[in-house]
Amino acid sequence: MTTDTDPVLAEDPITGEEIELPADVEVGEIIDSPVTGTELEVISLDPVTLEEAPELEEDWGE
Amino acid sequence: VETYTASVVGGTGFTGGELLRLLAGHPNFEVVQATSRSADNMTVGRSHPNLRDLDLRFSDPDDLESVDVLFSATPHGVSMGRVDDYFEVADTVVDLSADFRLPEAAMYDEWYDGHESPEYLERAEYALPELNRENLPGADLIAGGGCNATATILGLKPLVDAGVLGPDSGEVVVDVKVGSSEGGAGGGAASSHPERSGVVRPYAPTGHRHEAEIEAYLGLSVSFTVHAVDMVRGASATCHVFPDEPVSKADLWKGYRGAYADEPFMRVVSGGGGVYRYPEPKSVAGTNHGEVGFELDPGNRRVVVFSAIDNMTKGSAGQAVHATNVALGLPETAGLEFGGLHPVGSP
Amino acid sequence: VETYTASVVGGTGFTGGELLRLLAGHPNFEVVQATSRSADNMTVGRSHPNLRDLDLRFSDPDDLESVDVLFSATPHGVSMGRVDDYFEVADTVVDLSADFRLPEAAMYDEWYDGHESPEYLERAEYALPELNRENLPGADLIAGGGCNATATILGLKPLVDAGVLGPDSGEVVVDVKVGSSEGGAGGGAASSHPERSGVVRPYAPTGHRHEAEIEAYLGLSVSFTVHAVDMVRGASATCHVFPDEPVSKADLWKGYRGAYADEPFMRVVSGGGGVYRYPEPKSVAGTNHGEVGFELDPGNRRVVVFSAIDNMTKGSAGQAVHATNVALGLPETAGLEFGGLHPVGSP
Repeated sequence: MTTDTDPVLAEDPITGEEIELPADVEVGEIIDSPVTGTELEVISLDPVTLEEAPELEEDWGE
Repeated sequence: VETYTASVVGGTGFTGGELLRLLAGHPNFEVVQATSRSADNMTVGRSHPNLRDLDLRFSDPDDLESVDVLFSATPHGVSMGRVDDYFEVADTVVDLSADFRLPEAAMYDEWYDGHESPEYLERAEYALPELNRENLPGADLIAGGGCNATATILGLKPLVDAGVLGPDSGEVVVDVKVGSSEGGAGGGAASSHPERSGVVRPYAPTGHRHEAEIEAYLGLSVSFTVHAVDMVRGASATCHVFPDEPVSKADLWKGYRGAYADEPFMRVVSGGGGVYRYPEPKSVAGTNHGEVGFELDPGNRRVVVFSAIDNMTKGSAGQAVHATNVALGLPETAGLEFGGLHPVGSP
Repeated sequence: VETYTASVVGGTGFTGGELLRLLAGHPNFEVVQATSRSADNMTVGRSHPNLRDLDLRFSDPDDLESVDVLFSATPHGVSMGRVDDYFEVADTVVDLSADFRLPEAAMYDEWYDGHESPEYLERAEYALPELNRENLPGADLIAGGGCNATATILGLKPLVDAGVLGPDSGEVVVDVKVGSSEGGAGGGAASSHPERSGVVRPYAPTGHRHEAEIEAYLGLSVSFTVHAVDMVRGASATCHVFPDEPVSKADLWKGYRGAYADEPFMRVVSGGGGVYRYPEPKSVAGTNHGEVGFELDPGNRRVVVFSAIDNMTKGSAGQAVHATNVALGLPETAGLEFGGLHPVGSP
């Protein structure tokens, strides 16, 4: 019986490993992967699916 | 004395400030306008303390005054949208962003977000005189080189000219160290002083935009990585190359002196005595000089090339003024004679 | 609680001071002697302000007291001449110079000035536990790794273990940035503050000694260049490698996490969010941590590996204490738990 505060399980898109996410995670939210630290975007819930967040656009200046 | 009127669009940024400094001190130029949306009607000296003597206030970039030469020091993506307006008020337009830097529109689709006025690319001349001097006289649209590409091109050009390096050479690894002014004056946590002091921070682990520019102008495909280090100004490129044929120190000296002996701003500094034995940003800080040097590593069939410039001058504002001197037929070093300081703090 | 007595030979140098700091704070060690010719009879706190609470005066290195473990933080060439004396007073000798670091005497003829007691080389164990843990228990002569080699080995070992890199791989370019403590406390114009601030200075354009050490312990031949940058502590190695077979990000994560997930001092930091997205000396300053990370550059069939350590701890004193913990069967992280500071100035 899962309560709504149990962590949610999802697959880390880079390493394929199963990772735990906060229960209240929402679609569109950006979270950092506990495995790689990479920023991931929540694409959908039930099941929770994740994608690598768009590459941070570096301010290249010059 | 021939004098030309000049304006600087985007005058509050570091690059804009350097342009104003060089032009205000240039015997053949008179600065008549410096624009800024954020600091409209404020004095230039408020943004740039070294320009407190310049009797000029920023004005609105939408009321451009007619001038002989308009310098645009705006972020990428601005001047490609305003170039028609620029030509309505100026005979010569010098852009320091990347907007006219690459020769083909397709490259902007791949590395930037496309191009709004690709029809101007054909007309644009790459600013770096050490590479493109013969095409600059009379040019009316000049595109400043990127500072990392400038440092790399200056370092490797002599090897390409001497046939030591070519399109099918082995790996060419370029490992660049730059100061914080390269990230521009932009804010953000990463560029706050507490987070930025004493860094050796990979800033662009893979540098496609720089690679595209270098490939376009040197015909060399390079593997590029940029690190931020604890300087404000300065760019130092270390190029690791593996020529197919063994090369000797004598060949290297001949190639580098041949390429740069007559260049007013270039110095070959390689393994001499004293403290500054190889090229270093400290040695060229504030000047339009470029220092290049090399070391032979026979054990690894490798040549290590060092190239140091000040990204604010040789890498942008100085290069723009140097190219404009050539375009207008003025003495090449006019307004660019400052030789640097010693001792000097972190550049 | 098991405690061991320790002495530090060469206690006034930066490395000697770090050893005294770590040992004085170590639950299982008691520092009974710190030697110095130049500061004989002076308090340790006079040389190292962070050790003013340590009730100890320097003594003459010719009157060595008997201890369980003797740490030698002298320049190259000293301990190879004194190792017999050391073993008369100590059961375990830990040398932080290069004197017992390379496995064969011939390498000392090639890269140093020969070796005075080559018979000890066989007995010496390389200190870096991440590489040599299984041989350390009971070792009585431990040789600290060089800081540049340590940073490089930690960065590339996972790729060698995973078969991505091997002796016949293509070019392996290692471009290192180090702080001024690496040159030791030595004087000379080049290391004066005015001449040293804000440098990006090629310090060893070609680095044979480091290459020999890396080749001996990783079986990889590398092309090495070291630059001094504006830090006091810290070493950052950027390794540009060109694997024969394409490799994916998942492979890289699997290789690096496989190698280091269980290592108490190693962190894999690669492309995450926030300010510190890749390994950086600031993040590990003062700690025995090592940070490694990577970036894939498919366009150039290149993998860029970043590795950052503090040359004073993970690169010397910390590594020595870590290896000694393993040799004596003590908890590996004993005395090495400090996690660093944030924000922190130039390391």
